[in-house]
Amino acid sequence: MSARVQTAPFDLTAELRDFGGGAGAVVTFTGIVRDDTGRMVALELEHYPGMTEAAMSDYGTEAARRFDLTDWRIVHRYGRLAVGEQIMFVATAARHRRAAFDAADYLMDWLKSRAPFWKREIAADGRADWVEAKAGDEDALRRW
Amino acid sequence: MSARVQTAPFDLTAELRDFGGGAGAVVTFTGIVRDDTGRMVALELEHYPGMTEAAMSDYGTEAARRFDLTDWRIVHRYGRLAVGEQIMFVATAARHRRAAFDAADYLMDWLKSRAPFWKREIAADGRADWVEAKAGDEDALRRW
Amino acid sequence: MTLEVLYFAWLRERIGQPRETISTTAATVRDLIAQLAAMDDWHAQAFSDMRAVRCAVDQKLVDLDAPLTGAREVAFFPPMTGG
Amino acid sequence: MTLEVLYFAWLRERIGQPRETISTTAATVRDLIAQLAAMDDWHAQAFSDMRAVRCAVDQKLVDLDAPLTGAREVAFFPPMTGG
Repeated sequence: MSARVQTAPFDLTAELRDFGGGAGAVVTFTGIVRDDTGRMVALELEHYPGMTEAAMSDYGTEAARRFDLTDWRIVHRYGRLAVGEQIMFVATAARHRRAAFDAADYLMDWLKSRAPFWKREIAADGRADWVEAKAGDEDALRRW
Repeated sequence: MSARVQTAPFDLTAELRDFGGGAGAVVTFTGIVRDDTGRMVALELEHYPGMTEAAMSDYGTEAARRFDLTDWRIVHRYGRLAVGEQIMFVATAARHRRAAFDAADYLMDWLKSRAPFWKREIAADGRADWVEAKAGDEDALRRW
Repeated sequence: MTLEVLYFAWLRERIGQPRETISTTAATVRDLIAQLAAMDDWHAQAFSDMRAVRCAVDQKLVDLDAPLTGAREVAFFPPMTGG
Repeated sequence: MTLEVLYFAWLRERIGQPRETISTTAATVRDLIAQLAAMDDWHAQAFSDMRAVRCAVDQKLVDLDAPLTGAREVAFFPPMTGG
């Protein structure tokens, strides 16, 4: 049960070693930097040191309570991340698969619009544009 | 885009190397042998060679079409698997996380009640009992 | 026609073998089951509760009323419990 | 009271610095914003569209009407875009 913020890449096998706490079902979500425009070369992520870890930890604890998780983990990177690199990772473990799926889905919705990260798209010519939040991100929270 | 049946364990990092096809979102599900009774030491899985691979491949292809996946993978083990060992693995990749989550969830529902596997619980004293299908497994398919 | 008939899980155990070759004039899966169940006590017992029996014809899941036209391989097994 | 005020993302860029120490008698976040926006054009511009501003007091997300009683650190930033 842990939340981490880091610049380094992560490795799924290493993250899932000793993960689960006797669960029958483990769900992971990995976010990867995607270029939708054909011009982007990287994302640059800024975060709020101190608050980031606390917020991710709060959402993890709440998901564990709500979905009766046996384990959970959140890893979120910051700094410059090239197209194709991993951005973040959520893992949830529960006795039954429905709870593990729902908890990962729930955590993603919360992280998307409540964890203090901000993304800038870096184009090949060096131009940098802040990514705007989507209206749908906020709506997604109302599902829970 | 592949489905495999095997006795050997699998490694998530290796499975996800070169996986995704440019997706932004990758979801995995890993099923692990769980002992609910306190007496079980292993599961023994039997399958229908030939049909198993074809059925898993059909469900993967249907999920790809339905959820616009950029990649998918199914790995299912058979033979004797001790408590704590991995049983199976599903990975889905899509541009958006909702599609990746839904596709993994869909594939699990189909595999649970339509892939030709049968499980036996092996107790410490050597006794072996066939696991009965749950009514809920069949109901789950009606969600889609 | 001649069919390869396969059994899995507890159907295989009750019948005592994983496969057998059957000569039949059965038009549907249900007809074939009637013929098999009449062969001996083991077969009769394996097919005694049809709610617990699933069938695949040439490796595709089918209903018990499915025709056997052109079939080569028919498999019987309990509800699946993978995943 | 004296507050550490932090800025992130484009609010930081518009204001031109990541943090500053502010003496204030503001009772709520909204009062503090009014004081900051009156400081100069950069601050005024950063706070010109309040729909685009989010706030955390002592690292907890709060509404703009939240009180500042006992607060030490107040952060302003645009809607978050993690994940």
